Amino acid sequence: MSTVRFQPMNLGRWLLWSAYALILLAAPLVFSKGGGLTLLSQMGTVMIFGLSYNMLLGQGGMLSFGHAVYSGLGAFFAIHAMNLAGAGQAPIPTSMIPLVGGLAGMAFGVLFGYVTTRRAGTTFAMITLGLVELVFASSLMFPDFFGGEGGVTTNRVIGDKILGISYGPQIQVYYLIAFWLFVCTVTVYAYTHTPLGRIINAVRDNPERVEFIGYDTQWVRYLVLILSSFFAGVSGGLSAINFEIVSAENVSAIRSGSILLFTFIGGIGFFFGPLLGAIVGILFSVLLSDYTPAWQLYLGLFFVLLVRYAPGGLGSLLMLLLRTAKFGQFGRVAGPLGWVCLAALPAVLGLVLCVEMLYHLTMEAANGSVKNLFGVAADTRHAMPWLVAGGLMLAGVLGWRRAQPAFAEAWNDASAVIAAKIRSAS
Amino acid sequence: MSAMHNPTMPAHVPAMALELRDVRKSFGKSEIIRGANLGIAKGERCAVIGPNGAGKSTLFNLISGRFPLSSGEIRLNGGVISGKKPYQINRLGLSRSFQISNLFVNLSVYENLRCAVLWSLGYKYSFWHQLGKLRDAHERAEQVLEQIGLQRQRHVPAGVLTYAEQRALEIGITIAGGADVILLDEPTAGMSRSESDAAVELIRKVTVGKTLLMVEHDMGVVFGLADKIAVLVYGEVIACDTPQRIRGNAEVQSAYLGTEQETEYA
Amino acid sequence: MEFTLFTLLNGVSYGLLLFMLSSGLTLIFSMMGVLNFAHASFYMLGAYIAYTISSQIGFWPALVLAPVAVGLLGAMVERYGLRPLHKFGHIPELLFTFGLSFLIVELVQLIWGRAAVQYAIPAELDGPLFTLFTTSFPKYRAFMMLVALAMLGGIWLVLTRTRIGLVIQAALTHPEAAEALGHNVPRIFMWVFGGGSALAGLAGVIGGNAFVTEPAMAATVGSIIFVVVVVGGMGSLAGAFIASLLIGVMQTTAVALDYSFASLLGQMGASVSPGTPFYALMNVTIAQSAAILPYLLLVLILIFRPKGLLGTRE
Amino acid sequence: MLEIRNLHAYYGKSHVLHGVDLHVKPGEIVSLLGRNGAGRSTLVKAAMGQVSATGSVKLKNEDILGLKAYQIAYKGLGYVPESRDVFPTLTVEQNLVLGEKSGKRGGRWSLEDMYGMFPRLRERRAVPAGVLSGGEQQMLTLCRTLMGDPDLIMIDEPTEGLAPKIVTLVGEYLMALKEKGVSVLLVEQKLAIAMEISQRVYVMGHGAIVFEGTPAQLRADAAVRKEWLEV
Amino acid sequence: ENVKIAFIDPLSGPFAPVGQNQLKSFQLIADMANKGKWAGDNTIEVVGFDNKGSPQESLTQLKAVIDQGYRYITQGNGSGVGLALLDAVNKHNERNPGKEVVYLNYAAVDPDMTNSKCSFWHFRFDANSDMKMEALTSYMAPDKNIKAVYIIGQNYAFGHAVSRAAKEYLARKRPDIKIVGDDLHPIGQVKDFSPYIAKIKAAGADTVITGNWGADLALLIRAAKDADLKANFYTYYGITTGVPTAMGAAGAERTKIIGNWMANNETLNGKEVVEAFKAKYNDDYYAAQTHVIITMLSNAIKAARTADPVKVAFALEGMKTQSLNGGVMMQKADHQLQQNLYIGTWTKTNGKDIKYDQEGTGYGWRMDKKIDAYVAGQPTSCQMKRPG
Ligand SMILES: Nc1ncnc2c1ncn2[C@@H]1O[C@H](COP(=O)(O)OP(=O)(O)OP(=O)(O)O)[C@@H](O)[C@H]1O
Ligand SMILES: Nc1ncnc2c1ncn2[C@@H]1O[C@H](COP(=O)(O)OP(=O)(O)OP(=O)(O)O)[C@@H](O)[C@H]1O
Ligand SMILES: [Mg+2]
Ligand SMILES: [Mg+2]
Repeated sequence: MSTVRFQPMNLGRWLLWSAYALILLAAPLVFSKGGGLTLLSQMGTVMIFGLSYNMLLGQGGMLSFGHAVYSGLGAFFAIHAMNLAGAGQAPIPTSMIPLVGGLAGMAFGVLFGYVTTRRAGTTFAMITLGLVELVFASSLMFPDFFGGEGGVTTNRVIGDKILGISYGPQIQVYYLIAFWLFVCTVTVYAYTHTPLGRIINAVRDNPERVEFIGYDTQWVRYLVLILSSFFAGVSGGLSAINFEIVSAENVSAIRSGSILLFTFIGGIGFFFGPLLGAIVGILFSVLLSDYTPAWQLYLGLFFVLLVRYAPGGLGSLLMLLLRTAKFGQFGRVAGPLGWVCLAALPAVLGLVLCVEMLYHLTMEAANGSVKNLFGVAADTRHAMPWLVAGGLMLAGVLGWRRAQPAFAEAWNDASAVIAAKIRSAS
Repeated sequence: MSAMHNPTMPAHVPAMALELRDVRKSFGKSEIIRGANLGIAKGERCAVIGPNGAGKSTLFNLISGRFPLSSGEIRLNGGVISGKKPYQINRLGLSRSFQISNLFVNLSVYENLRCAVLWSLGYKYSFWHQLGKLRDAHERAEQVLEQIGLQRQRHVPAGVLTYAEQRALEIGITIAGGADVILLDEPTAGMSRSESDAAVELIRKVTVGKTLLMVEHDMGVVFGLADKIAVLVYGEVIACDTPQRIRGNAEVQSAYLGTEQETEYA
Repeated sequence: MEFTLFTLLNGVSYGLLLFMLSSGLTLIFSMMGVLNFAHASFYMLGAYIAYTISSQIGFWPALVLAPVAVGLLGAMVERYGLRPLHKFGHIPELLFTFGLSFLIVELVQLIWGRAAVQYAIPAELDGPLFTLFTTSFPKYRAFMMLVALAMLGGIWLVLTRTRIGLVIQAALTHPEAAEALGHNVPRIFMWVFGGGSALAGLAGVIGGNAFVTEPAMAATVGSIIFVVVVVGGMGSLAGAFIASLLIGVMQTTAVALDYSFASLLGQMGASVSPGTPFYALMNVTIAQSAAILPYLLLVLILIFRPKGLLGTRE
Repeated sequence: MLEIRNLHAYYGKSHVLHGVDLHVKPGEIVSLLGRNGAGRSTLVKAAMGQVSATGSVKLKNEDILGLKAYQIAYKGLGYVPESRDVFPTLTVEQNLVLGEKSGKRGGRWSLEDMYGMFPRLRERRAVPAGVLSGGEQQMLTLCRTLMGDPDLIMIDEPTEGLAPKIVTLVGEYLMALKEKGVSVLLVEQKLAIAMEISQRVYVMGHGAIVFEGTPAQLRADAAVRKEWLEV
Repeated sequence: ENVKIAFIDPLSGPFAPVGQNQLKSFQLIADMANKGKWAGDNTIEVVGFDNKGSPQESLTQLKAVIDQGYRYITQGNGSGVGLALLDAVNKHNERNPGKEVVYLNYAAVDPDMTNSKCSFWHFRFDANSDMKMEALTSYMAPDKNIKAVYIIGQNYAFGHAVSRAAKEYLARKRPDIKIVGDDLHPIGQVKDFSPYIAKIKAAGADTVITGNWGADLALLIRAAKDADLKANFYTYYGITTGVPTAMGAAGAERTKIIGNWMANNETLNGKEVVEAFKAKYNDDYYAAQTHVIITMLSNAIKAARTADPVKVAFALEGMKTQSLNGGVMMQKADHQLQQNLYIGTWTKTNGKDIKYDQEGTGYGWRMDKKIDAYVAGQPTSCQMKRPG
């Protein structure tokens, strides 16, 4: 992200973008059944939100606990706009509603940002925390606009169909979101390669020096926040269309927290990190919660382990692999890596079994002690299933013990070779 | 101090690049700069020497707007800059380096330099230009890169450069913006003889036609570069003169050089 | 008279409770610079563990054992969780504790169930301490205030009688240099974190039965304690203390004030009807906005005095 | 006093020291010379346990390689890093106080001695060390280590950024240390004082010792100087 | 045929205990229904879906369950969620004719849902807050000791509704009673209620009416005990999971409740359910609406001879049946169930008329009065659009 050669135009990039567009187009065809569409739509909105958030955190080093303020307020304005349009008082087509959200978000960026961006670092983080709590509390105090705890609802089907599109069916909404997602991704990416986008990196690394190359760091932060709050607003507008409801939780610290979480899972050091993060995050918080009551435990575990062992997020892992591949070292690590994963598998499985049975024992014991796990009925009162689970974990750990050193070895060699290649290259 | 050592009164001399008039700075109770007067003509290379804690870096910080003055006045090319913010001063054509390297550690060497040229090329806070398409920025960065001899490290993050390389980049960033008044704070600190000689060459090369003000303890460098030396002791400029005269100056000897120095620089 | 007196008394005691909650965080946050989002979770753990212990061998042992247990846990967390992350800067540390708070809530629910548990106030501390006019002041509140003050004294002694504070500050900027001078930095960090957690645990032991011991109890105190620490000022224990009292009194007195902007205008003769702009805004009484006052304070402080009340650094 | 045998040091994969042998006798000042990047700092860091190394490092005939830095410090080895690592948020005096080792009273030096050495520090005692001038920071780090009362002190480029006058001063103080029975391992850039104050000098090049002898011998040996010190 | 009902309520987070309890209640009754063939050969199954207490999450879940082919949903915790679901269900049914969904509301008590916002697709089986207040006030009216009433509630729609109704009805029935205070506090944020108690005391109230639930209610009552405030608390939700434990002895003889049923009713009607529930889940059954819902749904399915929601909905309109709290009737005009209401006081159990305690606290609800359905009846402003 930080180093780009002088390349007015670049074919590889074109290919990449078209591939991206294709994926967006094809996704609903692949994940058509069940709640697939609903999930995809949600991911789309969160992706935009994540991109906007990473403009602050990843690229600007501005840790915000209150970014939901901008997406949330954007969403509220969007939904009121929809209701006006529905009542025929404002001629705004649904497809343009995200713009309303974006502008609203931006407006609040201008307003709040002026205050918050006066400071950087921890102070900034704390101000945003205070701000989000303020906005959240007030949102419950003014039900006229925020609709109290029930929120504001709307009907996204405005007027009659325009060339067959009413935005009633989810699929149409998905494509609307996909469209905006694509546009936002392109623009945000473009932004990262503008003077402002680069200077904010400089501000992240060393604000003091930036002052001595002619830039007012406060302004840089302020402008970036305004831009990012625009995209946050867009995602808010889209979620308003998608859910047809906006409520206080849209401006809550929890929302802000979760986008921080997701973005970090994806990897704040990479442009595409937020996109990854959104996918994983939504899968965890929406999909998993349908299958198991322990989803929060899994999310917590996954997250803690990730932070602990890959602070660069999933993005960093991916990039490492890509790098090894790029330097033709993948063959060297592939085998050992495979073994490690193979070893990890039973361990994870065993863990999941244990957790599920524990939950069953403590929460649903009343409905009989039998728990159906992956199609197998296990009686949580008998030792057998526990032994199996324990055995699996043990096997996994032992396997890991065996496989890990080989992998470490291979990996180090590979990275050594790569390092050498780079040095000889420069 | 006596009148003969008094720095040339700026009023009489035309075309002053930088003028300090009775500049004072105190932190809390302690007054660090006690009415410093100094005038540097355009194109002049002036070195500031003085004991540790005399206030050299502080003086730089005052000139470059890092600290506000307590009193007095600083003029850049005739215009008053005291009270302005660092970035404003920089935009007026004054650029400085730091005693302890102060880089954008996660950005590549190339990006460090490109960032440094953006404002001076008028791109300001633009978020509509594509960096990749800014040929002038690219060329300027390349040029500096080549001047400081770091082409081979162009894609290396500044953080992992060796000490000497970092010092070079430090200078590169300082001059990249094309400012015509350059302040360097101990540019050769921590370098070996050989490296500092190289550094001197570099500095001479990149500051042709510019006004240079630098702090330096290494007399070799000082006498090698400067065509004028200002001696700062306890926040006062006790002398400002040509190298030969300064060398002869007893007051300077006692205050700064101490005795039997020459061995090493011979 | 009675009303104002008790409002004040309530304010102070609430403030002291806040201090009890946040003192541990002050230690960790403002000295180690780690925004420990799991602090509230440690508070909850303290409550639950105390509940279990006190149901077995009584409240007083729990008062000692629970904090110790939580402290040890905290130390473990620092040793195996945070220490390796230190080199990556604050954000990973923060997020680690963030994820940890998730985990702890879940574990608590696994072990103690989702509903509230019956963690009763010990008999000898139950009941009124004294009764002024017609209002009685409960013993337990007094006990809470006492413990809070004890905490203050304890921490103050540690920080002034030992060099721990200095070493930590030093290690924050140059850990290697600090070690080269013969300070076992990692161990100090571990115990400071453990100590902070133990304080949270103690707060839990006492807050748990004063209020409700339930899985949601962590979330409810979550952000207010940050407000206290930040308003008080980084690195300042006294600041945190003053801030807690300030917020406590401010909030309780605010509850007593049923004035709104509208009523104010009303007294000045201007009448406010639903027609007037910002009608809703004007009708919010101070009492209703009591809950947001701390955050308002936080934002204002950070804007106008980023150091915090008695802070030494930003 | 200090005895280093066949020391190999690594930064991750890059092998920086290739079997260095070096020793310092009690009450001796030994200088370690060499170009930038020769590996001198790495050597002292390795001895201090801050860089992973193999071989043997003995202090007072005790093996200290592999110990943690703070343990080594307690064994009486002092280290003044080349990057002036003052604790910026603490005052000058607090910095000095931190130098003392807890539970180890009655060392050779007191605060007063330090202020005596560099009066400048006394003047600045109450300001945060972060705002000190470059040179003042250099003085502070030196004094801070002395407060720990080491038996052998390793100093990495102490005269860096010091005014010539102070440089000569530092030279004298190092002699004074010697008088107090403290051995000194001095990593220097400036030949002049190194030659002047040390009994023996080592010259290092490419991570190995290329010369060992008295200053006189080094002066005599133009070849070594030419190859390993000058350009 | 197996009729599946999606139970969309909090199953994780702060409100999980309540949600869990009510889900279990549904499932227990469903079992009984299936064993007793209430719906003929059709069986009824209730499956829980976690909405984490949030309106938005609920809509996501709604989408999900519809995708999975559910045609009946039920929800009760929070009118906010209720209104959101109601709105979403209407939209869905309008956009997807032939795939209609019916919303069986068991506890969302915002009056609007059966007045201005009433819908053919929505049936409410709990008494709405106005009805409860009507009953409550008519119980308070004859009590001459009540002179000064203080209203305190959480600062959101329901809290506002309670306070509005209380003032209005008391003014109607007992103009002499003074409303000495009316407070709104943020939900779930107040740790220390003593300042509010001090206020109530200062106002000289002898009676407090509150719509608080959860910790907000428990803490309020504890603070009252601590400050030794001698006033009765008339609550809506003193019975919900968690409150009894938290309230404990502090609430004894001080806390009153208005509900549509209580275990210790005059005939201990429904004790078999209570005991079965205790036996199976070691928890207390109190959500009697679950019984009404399953009963009426079964009857409707039998009557309509199909599980098709539209037909069943028509069958439900105006249906009468017997439930735990006596005869009940689903009013055609607004789909608001008409039922008897009960008022009780938190008291030590005595094994006789106060047989069942809650959450093993040794305290239970003593029935003070049974109020007949008509007393609580409300006029409705509902204009319902019916399909076809
Ligand atoms: N922000 C500040 N607050 C208090 N004192 C300061 C501050 N900045 C500098 N000083 C003091 O001002 C004096 C001059 O500092 P300065 O860095 O200018 O010295 P210098 O001439 O650069 O010395 P050196 O050659 O060692 O770098 C020092 O004694 C320093 O302690
Ligand atoms: N942290 C590090 N990671 C990787 N390589 C390093 C690191 N520090 C130093 N090196 C390399 O190790 C070699 C020796 O470094 P060292 O600092 O010991 O040299 P030196 O003799 O002290 O020179 P200087 O005069 O710069 O202090 C150099 O090539 C340097 O680039
Ligand atoms: Mg300086
Ligand atoms: Mg070195």
